[in-house]
Amino acid sequence: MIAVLYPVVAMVILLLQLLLRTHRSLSLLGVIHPVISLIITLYFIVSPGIWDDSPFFLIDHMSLFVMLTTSIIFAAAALYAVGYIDGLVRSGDLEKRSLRIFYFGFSFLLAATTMAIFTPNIALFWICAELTTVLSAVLIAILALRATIDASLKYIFICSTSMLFSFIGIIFLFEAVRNKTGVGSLLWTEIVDEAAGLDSGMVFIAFVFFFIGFAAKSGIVPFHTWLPLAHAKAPSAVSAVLSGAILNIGMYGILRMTGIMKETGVFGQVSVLLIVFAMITISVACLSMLRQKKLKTLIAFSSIENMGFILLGIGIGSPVALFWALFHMLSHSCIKAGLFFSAGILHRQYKVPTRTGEDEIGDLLLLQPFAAVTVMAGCAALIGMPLFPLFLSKVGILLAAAAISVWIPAIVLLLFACAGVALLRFYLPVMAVRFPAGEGPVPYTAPLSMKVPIVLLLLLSIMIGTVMIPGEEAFLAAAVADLGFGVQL
Amino acid sequence: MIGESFIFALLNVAFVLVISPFFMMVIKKVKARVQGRQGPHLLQGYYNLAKLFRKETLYSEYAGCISRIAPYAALSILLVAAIMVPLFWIPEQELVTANIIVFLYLLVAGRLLIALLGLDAASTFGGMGSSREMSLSAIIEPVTVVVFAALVYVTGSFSIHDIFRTATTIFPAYNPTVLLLSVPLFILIIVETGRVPVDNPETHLELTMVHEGMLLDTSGRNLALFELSHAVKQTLLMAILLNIIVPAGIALELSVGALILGGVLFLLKGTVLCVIIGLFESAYAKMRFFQIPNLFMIAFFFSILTIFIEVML
Amino acid sequence: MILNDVAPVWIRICLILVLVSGGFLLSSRSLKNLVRTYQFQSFLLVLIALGLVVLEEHTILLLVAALTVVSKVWGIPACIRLIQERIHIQQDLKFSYLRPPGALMLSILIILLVYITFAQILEKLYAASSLFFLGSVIGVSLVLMGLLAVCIRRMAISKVIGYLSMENGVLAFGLFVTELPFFIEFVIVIDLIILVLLTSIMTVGIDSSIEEYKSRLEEFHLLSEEGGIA
Amino acid sequence: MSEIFLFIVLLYALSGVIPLCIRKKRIWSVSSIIMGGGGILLTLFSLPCLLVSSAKTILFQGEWVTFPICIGIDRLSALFCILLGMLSLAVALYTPGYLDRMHGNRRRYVVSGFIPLFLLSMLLVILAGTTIAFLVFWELMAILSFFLVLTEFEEEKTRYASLFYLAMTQISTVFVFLGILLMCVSTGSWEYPSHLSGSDPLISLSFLCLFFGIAIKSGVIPFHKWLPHAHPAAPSPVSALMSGMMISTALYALLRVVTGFYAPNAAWGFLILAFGCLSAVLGVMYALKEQDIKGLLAYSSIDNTGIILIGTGLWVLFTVFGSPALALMAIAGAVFHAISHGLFKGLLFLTAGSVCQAAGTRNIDEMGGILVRMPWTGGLFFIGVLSIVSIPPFSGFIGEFLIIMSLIGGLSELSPLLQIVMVVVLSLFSLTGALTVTTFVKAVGLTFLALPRSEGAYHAREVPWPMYAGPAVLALMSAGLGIFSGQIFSFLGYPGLLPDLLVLFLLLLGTSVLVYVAVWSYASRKTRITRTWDCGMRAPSSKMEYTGSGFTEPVVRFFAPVYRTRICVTREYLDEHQCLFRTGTGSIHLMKFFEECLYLPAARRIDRYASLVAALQNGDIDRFVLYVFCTVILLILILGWSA
Repeated sequence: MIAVLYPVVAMVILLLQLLLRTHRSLSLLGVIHPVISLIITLYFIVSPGIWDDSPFFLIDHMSLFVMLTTSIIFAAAALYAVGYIDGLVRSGDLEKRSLRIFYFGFSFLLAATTMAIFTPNIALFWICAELTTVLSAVLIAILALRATIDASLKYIFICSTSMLFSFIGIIFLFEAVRNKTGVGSLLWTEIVDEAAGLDSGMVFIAFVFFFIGFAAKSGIVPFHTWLPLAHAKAPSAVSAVLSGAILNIGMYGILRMTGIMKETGVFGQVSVLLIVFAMITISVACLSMLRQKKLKTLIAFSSIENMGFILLGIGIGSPVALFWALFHMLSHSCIKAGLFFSAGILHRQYKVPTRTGEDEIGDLLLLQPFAAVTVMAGCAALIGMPLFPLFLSKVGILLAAAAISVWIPAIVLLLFACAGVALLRFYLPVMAVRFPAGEGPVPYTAPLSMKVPIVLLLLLSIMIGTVMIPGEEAFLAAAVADLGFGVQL
Repeated sequence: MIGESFIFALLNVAFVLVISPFFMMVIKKVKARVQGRQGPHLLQGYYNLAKLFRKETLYSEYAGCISRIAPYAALSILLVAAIMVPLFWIPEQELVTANIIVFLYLLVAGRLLIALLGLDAASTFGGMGSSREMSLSAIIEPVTVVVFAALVYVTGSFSIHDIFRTATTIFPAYNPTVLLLSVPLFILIIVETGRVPVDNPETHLELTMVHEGMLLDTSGRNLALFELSHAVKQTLLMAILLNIIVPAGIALELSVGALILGGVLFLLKGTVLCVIIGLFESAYAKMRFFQIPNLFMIAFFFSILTIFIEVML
Repeated sequence: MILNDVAPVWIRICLILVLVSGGFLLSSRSLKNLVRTYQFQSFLLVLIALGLVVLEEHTILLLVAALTVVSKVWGIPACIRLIQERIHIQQDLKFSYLRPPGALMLSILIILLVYITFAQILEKLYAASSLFFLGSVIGVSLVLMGLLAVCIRRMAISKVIGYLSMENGVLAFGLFVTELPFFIEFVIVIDLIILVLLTSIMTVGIDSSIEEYKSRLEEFHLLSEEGGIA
Repeated sequence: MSEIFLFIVLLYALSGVIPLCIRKKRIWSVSSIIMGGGGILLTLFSLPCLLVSSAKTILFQGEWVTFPICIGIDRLSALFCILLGMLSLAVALYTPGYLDRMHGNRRRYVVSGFIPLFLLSMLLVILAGTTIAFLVFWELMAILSFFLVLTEFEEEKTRYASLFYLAMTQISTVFVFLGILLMCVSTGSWEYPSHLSGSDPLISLSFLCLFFGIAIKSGVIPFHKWLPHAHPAAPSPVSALMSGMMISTALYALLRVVTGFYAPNAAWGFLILAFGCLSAVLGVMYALKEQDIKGLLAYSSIDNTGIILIGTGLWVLFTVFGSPALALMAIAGAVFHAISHGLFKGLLFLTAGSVCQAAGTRNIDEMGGILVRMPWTGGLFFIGVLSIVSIPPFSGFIGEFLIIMSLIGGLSELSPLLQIVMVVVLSLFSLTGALTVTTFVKAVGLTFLALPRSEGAYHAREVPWPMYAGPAVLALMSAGLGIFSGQIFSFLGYPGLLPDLLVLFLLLLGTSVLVYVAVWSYASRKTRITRTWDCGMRAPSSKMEYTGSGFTEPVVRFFAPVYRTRICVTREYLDEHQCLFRTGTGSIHLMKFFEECLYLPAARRIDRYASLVAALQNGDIDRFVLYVFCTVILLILILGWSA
């Protein structure tokens, strides 16, 4: 029953956040919550024997893996937020009274995400996913600027309307199960067990509708349109969470659903559908990146690209591809969150609004050497340089893809090259801009709490990129097996 | 055997050194006669050299060490090249490789030094000369290599010694390819030694000079060395042509009689060739600089034709 | 017993009426009428739920009906009216991409498409006359029509109504899967929260459609892009 | 064995990490000493592998995440390791002095830290024993060199160069990556395959991918365009490494792939040969016209790449058509030239770097008279030039010689069609050689000889001794390798390939001494230094000298079709009717054919597509919902259709 700790801790934290008043205590609670979640998750991971003790939770390798990613990102973001939000408040960008909303929303978002991951029921999962949309919309709009509200509204409109289709999909799935067994079911595990004999037509409808909503949630083209806006306009701590954790929820849904499809007769069609969407997503994202003028928008498009790539891995559907897709998910989250954090430091430095709306970065290496270097490292990681984990998953997934068609890796690689060029094409001129003497902004000293998470995440990503942590491979393989994709690697 | 090679090297180099100025003068004489002049004495070449060696040497105040080194280096390179090309006697063993490619690249080395010398003295004429020289050499080089490749192909050997030895066994009249080869080889001599229509060794006109332009700033013993190396180069190229087309008389073993015969015959053959060159020069006008590639194309055409004919036969 | 025979017909009529109301949502130009139509549509769902209670005797459907009445027939429309009063706009005349007649034609095509598609897939399992089949076709069609409304209506408030009608579509479909409704109600509660959030955000200063609001701000030089690196 | 190897790796890594972590003054000297030590050790370590064994020695085997990594050394890789060791040593000697005179504080630490890491990555590429390891190190090499090119990022030109470089590197990566993936798919393992053959299209495709990927990296025309931008933009030790070692690394990869991975195939031979000829001829032609001395050297690297490609292509053809002796000759020429090119190109770049730093310019037309001012540097540069224009006893001659020999030999052994190919290649090859001479006469003559043409050149001073000691190592190697080439080849087990150049060298030396002594003893020794020929001018100035463009003008006219020019005229008028001419400019630009007709249009086209795609994201929510709507309708259609 240790899993109950998740909601209990969340409750306690939320309650305390309603009661406590000082900024310091609020931010402390914000850090404590994800850290405790992380500890619980780690405890679960190391002791597989107690998984079945928690009746109302779906605890298996898969959910623990996603939870691990989520809690790492949340913990880093909470730590980062300590300095970041403080800066926002001091400079008057964030009103004092919004503080509580922010921290409350932040913890609630973590709670909702946790529930979404662990709930055994599809409909509940759907509801929790919807909740994360609402809560992150609040967090996006927290600065109460027109642009952020606008972005957050678009987020809600696109996501919610698409998510309604998912619910139709869930109803179809339910009906399909009922058709076979006489009793409908909404439990992931039960559906997987019954999946083998389900009516293929119904199941395919169910999948397609389900996919629409969760594709929107994870930023798959053409449902991605909210993503660059929301991620770019949100405060950086929130952008990191959105990119690193909330997008994964969408992917999690698609993963589980694809696992069900694997057992039915329609996996071939599903696979084609997913690969087509993945290719469209990667193409649109990579090409769009070439034309972006703002760092955070650029990074947001890169998130779309990476989601497309994970989707490609899922679409290929071989155990190896799924293994690397999961790997990619974790590593992308770490790198992307770190990059958003660095971008946040730059944002604090160069926040002076300009008429043109263009970025006005200058004296980068003089004013913000740390951020400049970490952005560079992040870009290198995103390009897929070795030592960083994205390289590995690139190799793994594309190798699996090459077995299907030569064209997939060829096109994907070319598009990745475009993305790499886009990142540097943005960054190189920015590096060299010099302000005329005496006209530059006052140097902004980022507090330690903003730098530590960046370094930690970069180190973490290098670690998973260079060594297999003992047990990592087996754990990921088991997660793939949990989805119903066999075990052979 | 090594001893024999040494003897060969000494004899050959000495022979080349001795007869080269003579050949130069023969050409001058022929040209003068054709123009209706008396022309220099046939031994005038030796007198000139002696005079130059005795004179004071001037260096430009801007010149660096290239001007000091190049004359000696150029001559030594050509003398080493001279060991590779037997004039009147083919020894059993090569002292140094007589590979035709090595020979060609040695010529290139000489040219490189002279071209640098032209630039060293900071005078406009020098730069002009070396620019023209290098441009011409750039386009003549493919021709040269293909001509020699054809030669190798026809005779089946890379070594100049072996090529000559093979040439003695085939009678040129029966072998059209060898005759064909003589055309490009002849053009090569014209180009490499800076003769009309490519270059005019007699004048120092800004418009026309190529080779002389580079040497404009040299004087005294340096000039003498360059004149000598120029003459040696001409003799070597002539020897290649002669010993392939008319190999008659070339000594194949070490005996005094054969050597003398070979030497005398070579002198004769060389004189005849010089006369032909002189006549050829007189028959043509200096070409416009940018027309010269046409001439090279003729040589290129013939050498490729040779190869094709050999392929087809 | 008569009720048992009447109920299927009753439900069918209501379903058709739901579609008609969906069409009306696409074409109406008066905001007041829009809200009324939505109210009417929700009421139809209540009637369908009651019909199903008679037919299948699931008492939980009564609960659904009650919740629907409270939230959709009364609560949400009231809320929207409140906002409407604030922003002083009576008419929604601006459309993008499609004018109402075109939208109506398109919605007919949509219904056809959904019918044909579902008929092909579901014919093995359900008789063409089964309520589930009808419900699925009409529910999905209504969702799509709602989406169309969201797409072509330019005012945010009409978009919200379009979204609500989409949700009605899901509910209409969900009603026919008898074991589900409890969750459907949950859905409604959640989406109500979204709605409240939406409206509260929008009352910050919105008085026209989202895009226009931006340009209007620019007109008065009020737009302070947060700029910077974002 | 493997302990020593790990120790070497450690040395390189250490010398890379030290300056990145410790910010003490002149810490790069320490780092350089360690790196130089590593270089020497590496050379000593690889020498036995080259001489003794031909079998592969595994140095390290392990798993990297889940992929097998194997590091091993065999003869071919030992050869390139030695090159790397020597270059490390030279650069280690050279770099501290260069960095001392470089501006910018932080970047000096970065440069001195990245150089050993860059070398290490190349070392590992050479020693990689599995395709995945190769890919990893290849990528690392690319990114490290990218950062090194970026050193002077304030300059617009450098940024352009590095972006160009990055783009091309990315494309190269695409191909290499794809090739390796396909190879893995067709063979099912990450091990280096041996002599793959068969009709499987995957195999041909993987070869083509690998070839193009490597070709981009080694600057084969038409994929070369990044090279003359990137190499000059980097600091000189880095340019030396990029031109000397990175290209060699790429060529090593090419040799490995062509000779080891696949069974020879005539079509591929022709392909390689064609690209080789194109690169050789055009490379040297562009080099000839280049005014930037480092740019000139970079183009000349392209030309040498072409030569090596020709050798490799010939190997394939000769092997396929059954002339193993000629094939051996061709491949020996290619390998030898790759090594010697690494040496003399490193030498040339290092010395040219000293000159550029001393004169404060890279433009040949602004130099002149450097030899008097920097005799050591100039002398070493001259040795490099003698090597690159393949003057007999120097190392550059050997490779070209072997390839020419095999070409001429091929004339008599092959079928008529191939003979025609051989003749064409032969003439192009010799054209390349001749143009190289012209190019380097220009480079030496205008840079080092005559009068200085700018203030900077006038004030140039000789660099401190380590900065010419480094190049001197390379110069010695480069000369020694040539002079003892015959002995080296017979020691390696290939006697008789080459004539004995030692004798030639001794003869040359002896003759020179003889001639000098003869002239010294018999001729007049009177010497006067004066103004020799001043055309009647009182004070001839440097303005009267030939300039670089003047020097090459005849060649440009001869090859007018290659050198396309464009005339740009600007006019300004006093009145609006454009009647009264006020001022104007006219200039003739050499068209950068590949850049202007291939790369930039392609980039623009991609950009146009990109802006079309980016326009999808126009910020209008109606549009966004429309996307969703259309997609849903489409999906339902698909559902209906698939049912």
